[in-house]
Amino acid sequence: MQKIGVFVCWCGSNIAGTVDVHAVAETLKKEPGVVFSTDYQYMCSEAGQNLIKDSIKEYGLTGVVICSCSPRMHENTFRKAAQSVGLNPYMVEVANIREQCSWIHKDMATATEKAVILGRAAIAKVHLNAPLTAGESPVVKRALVIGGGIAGIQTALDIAEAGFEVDIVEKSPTIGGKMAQIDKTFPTLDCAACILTPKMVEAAQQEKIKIYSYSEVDEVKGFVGNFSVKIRRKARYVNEDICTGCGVCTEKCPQKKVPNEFNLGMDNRRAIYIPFAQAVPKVATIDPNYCTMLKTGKCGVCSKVCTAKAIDYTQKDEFVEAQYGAIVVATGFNPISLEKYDEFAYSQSPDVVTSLEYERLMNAAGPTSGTLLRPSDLTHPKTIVFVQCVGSRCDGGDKGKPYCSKVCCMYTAKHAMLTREKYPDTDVYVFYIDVRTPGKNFDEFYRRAVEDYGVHYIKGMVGKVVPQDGKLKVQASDLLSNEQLHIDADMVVLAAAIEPDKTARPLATMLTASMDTNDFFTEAHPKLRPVESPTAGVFLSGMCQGPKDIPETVSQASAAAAKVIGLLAKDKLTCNPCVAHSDEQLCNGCSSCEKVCPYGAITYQDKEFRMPNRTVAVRRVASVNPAVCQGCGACTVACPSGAMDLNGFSNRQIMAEVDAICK
Amino acid sequence: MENKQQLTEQILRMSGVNARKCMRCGKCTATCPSFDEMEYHPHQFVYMVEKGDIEPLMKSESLYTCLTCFACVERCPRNVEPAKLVEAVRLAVIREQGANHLKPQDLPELWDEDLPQQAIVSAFRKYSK
Amino acid sequence: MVFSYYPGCTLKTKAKDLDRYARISAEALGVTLEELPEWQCCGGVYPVAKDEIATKLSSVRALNSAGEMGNDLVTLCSACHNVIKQVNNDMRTDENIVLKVNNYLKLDKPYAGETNVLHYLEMLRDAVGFDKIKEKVTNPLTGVKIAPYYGCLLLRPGSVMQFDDPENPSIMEDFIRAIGAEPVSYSMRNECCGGYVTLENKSLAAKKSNNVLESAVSAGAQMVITACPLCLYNLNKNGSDYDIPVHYFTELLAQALGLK
Amino acid sequence: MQIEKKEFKPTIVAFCCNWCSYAGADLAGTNRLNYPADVKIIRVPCSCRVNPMFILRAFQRGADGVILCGCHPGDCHYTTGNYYARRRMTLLFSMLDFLGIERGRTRVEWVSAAEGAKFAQTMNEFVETIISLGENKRLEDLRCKK
Repeated sequence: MQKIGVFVCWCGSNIAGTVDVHAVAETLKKEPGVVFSTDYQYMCSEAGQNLIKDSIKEYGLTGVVICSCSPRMHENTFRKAAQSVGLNPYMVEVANIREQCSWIHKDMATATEKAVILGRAAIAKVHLNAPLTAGESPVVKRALVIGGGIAGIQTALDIAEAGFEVDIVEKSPTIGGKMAQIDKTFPTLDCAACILTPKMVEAAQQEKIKIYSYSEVDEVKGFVGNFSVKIRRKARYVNEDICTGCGVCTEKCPQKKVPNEFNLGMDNRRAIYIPFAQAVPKVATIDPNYCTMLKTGKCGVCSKVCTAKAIDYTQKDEFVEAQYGAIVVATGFNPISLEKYDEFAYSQSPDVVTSLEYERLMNAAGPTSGTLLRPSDLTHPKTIVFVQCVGSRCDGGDKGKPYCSKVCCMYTAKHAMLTREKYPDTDVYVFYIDVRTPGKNFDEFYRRAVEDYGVHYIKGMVGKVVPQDGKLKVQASDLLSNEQLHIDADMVVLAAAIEPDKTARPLATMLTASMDTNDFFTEAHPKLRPVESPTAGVFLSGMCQGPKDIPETVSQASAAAAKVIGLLAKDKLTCNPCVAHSDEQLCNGCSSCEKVCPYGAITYQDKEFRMPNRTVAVRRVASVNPAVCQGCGACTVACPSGAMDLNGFSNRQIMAEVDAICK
Repeated sequence: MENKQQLTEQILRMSGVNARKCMRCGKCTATCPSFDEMEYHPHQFVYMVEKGDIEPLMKSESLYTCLTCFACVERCPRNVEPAKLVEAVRLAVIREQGANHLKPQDLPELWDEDLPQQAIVSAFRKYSK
Repeated sequence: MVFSYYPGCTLKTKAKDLDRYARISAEALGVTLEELPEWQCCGGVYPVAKDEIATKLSSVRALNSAGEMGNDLVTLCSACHNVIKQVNNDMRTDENIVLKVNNYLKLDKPYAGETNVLHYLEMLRDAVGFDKIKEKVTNPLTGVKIAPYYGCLLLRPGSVMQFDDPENPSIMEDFIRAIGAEPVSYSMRNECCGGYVTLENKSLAAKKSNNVLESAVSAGAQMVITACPLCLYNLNKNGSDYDIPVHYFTELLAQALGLK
Repeated sequence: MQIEKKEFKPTIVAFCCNWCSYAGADLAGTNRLNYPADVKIIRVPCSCRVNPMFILRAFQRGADGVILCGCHPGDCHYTTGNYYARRRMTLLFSMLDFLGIERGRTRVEWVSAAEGAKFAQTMNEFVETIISLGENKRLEDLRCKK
């Protein structure tokens, strides 16, 4: 019989406010095996932990039940406390009487009754607990960063700086991401390329970093410390090692009508292209959707003009399999499609643009070489209307994204300010619902746009944009003066909501990392573990986790790197001891468990068994590799003979809990 | 005061609108084709119903200039449906005895030989009980 | 192809053309429109309030009667279409309305939105197919620049009407192409003409109608088409700043098919 | 004739996977979203750890309803665990039908770690269903009664 101690936490008034903690402790004292039961204000405090430690020693406890907050919060704290005084940490069970009891019930009697039952279930389980020892697994000292935008680059640089190998997988032909398309950054107005491109070059030159550009992650296997990843290197039909990036092919290619995605389709590139002048790697790529040679077999101009002989029309996708100790997701974002918001006439007039398109129109390397010209007739726009929150802060579903995209207020202030600075004869209107500028020097920046640059900020929304006679007739509300405004604009700029990149969802499935309903990756804890995914060994960097601006992205990128470095610095990781094990006496070798195991942790071996009359029989039995098993328990249910069981969540333990609850 | 609350609840029930969802962007008012003819504009309807100020709305001519074109309903980012509130307030008025906005005897004056039946039927449904 | 057909009262009086050309065109396209044996006026405007039951009954009767014959219900007038489609949506989604309506009507089998409602244009697009219409056109309106006018009733609320993209519809444009003419794209095509308010506020209706026509004319339209008698009236009568013909789309269909 | 009964308080067992649904339940708590105290949660590593036996055991011991919550399809922490659970439960439920246990007494629901509100709502609905079904007597082992 176990000697069990019960510790009921008040959690200040969080639990004690709705649960009669005294009564719980007193009632549970009467349970079989309970030799000690008490309550205390904060069990997780040092004094609380000492109380547990002292009681273990004093009463010679063999099992501990803590009635407190969720085990997801403090199970480890209490296990460590028990371990420090010599009790096996897996002899500690937590009954969740805060999140699943005191916080959801208002009536004291009901909550107390439920707390007692939850306590009983935990006691019933502890009776059947057995000491467990965790195994160890090695750590592969290399990290993978998925996504080569500013987030991925920063994370990779920091990890490499600490002396670890790191690979970047980027799906487009160059790293740089969205920041490479941005003209200036707020609130300092320094040129984005000037601060980004040195980092891109640094990443390319850093010996510890390998960049797989134009590549995608195809498959992820394994677990923290030992992921095995299959990377698809898409055929770019150019030998990356030979190409010098001279760009002659991109000038000679006869296929001139390919929408240039770097300028968001506002101008054209060739079928063989280098996305932009500072691309890293500076290597040409053939777009198979437009290349005449690849489509019809007739052309070959690029091959003829290439002095380095780098063109290879026969190139196929290649696969790289590599091992990593940690994976960082930095898949970034995109502006949403504006199809659903055609009251703003985005699809009806080229002069209605998104903010990112406006960014290109302002940029020296953009389609208009940095002169602000409206796309329809290449004249200087004299009146520009900016519309905020297009698709952000909506009611969800069909209406749009329910979240605030966070960066639009600031970049719109930036656009408005830059426009007024370069072209003082331009009238600039910004329609806003709220101006959200929490950030260092952010509100000052917005105020400058209003006070120094004379941007017209109007509280209200645009309801309809009508392209007519070369103008955009904007119908909008001014809520403060309770008027409907009619503005004849030359351009309308829409601050489209941002959304996670479409590749994030399939990637999350591969990584078994969870996502929220908007396809942003969820963090392990919203406040205390913001850069880790709940899946061990997977870390989050940048917009893939939620909307953020460049400084925030960079901080998160570095934070993710720090977490990765902390992981890679370890030689071995302690495994989860709650793994499956098979009772060889019961196993009939049917292979049911092997088939359901997602990790291939189960193998079969022939084993000799002593039989009656000193005979020996050889039987085929399952054996679980505890370093590979992740403890899901799928095999335990598949096993027809009841040989397979799971440490820490055994059949008997769970049934004891069921019994205690149903009693 | 109690009456005011009852009236508000009645309006919300009839319209099926949750006025609290409004984030005060003003897109309804921005898109309203009848803006110039309205004393209270769509966003004000939402705000005033939320506050419980129904009576001024009931007295307002704005009730009869709403075209029920549903532009505000379609374009509201928050699914608030201002036109349904206008309709509910209008109904609350014409359901009161003798409060019909349009009476049959008014018709000949408004008549026009090309006017489709549809307009008359609609107007009666909108303006009287 | 057989459909139940709900003409509505205006189509029996002021908008006879809309109805007549629709029927002969349908026949030529191999579609049988069976007018419901008994139908009552839909009321012209959808009764928005949740507690309006009696005003929804005529629509439910029409829906149920088509359902009993096992047909989809085709409507033509935008207003009727809007009312019947929205009431049908209530019968599909609002338990309270379903209960009260059925309690009142005491039908053999309670009605809960089973019938599909199609606008004549949807019928052309989905059942006949614009390609097939193109084949049958004998008298194409080549070179005519036509502005499609949707108005509000066909499109909104978009989640209920499911007619087309409420902000950027294309069905009428496709129709115009099918009869050999050239559609003119203009932004006011889904804005209100002034509707029933014309009865007591002519200036409002005039303003709205002129805005629509201004947008259409500036886009180079030579003609406007509509599916709604009230829109036609407003654009013709109140949109007096612009001298541009406004026609029912069925009239042009009949003309293109060589039936007029 | 109406027999006066004391209010029926059902016993409901909820198996929640550690990664999604248990965290979802915690989130419901953090957001103070109420659901009846009749629901008692048992934490399991994955929905695929739940042996149909556990559910039968619960019914036998007098549970009035058993609900199994796991990660959304495709989101399982162990990649495929919830698919196994789904198939197993489909089989079990058809057998429960055969035993005469009302289908409504069992339920599988996918609740992610972000869906605290869905967790609370699911539990509220489930308890309501169980209350309307009344006490579970079919499979209860009378010997287990006090």
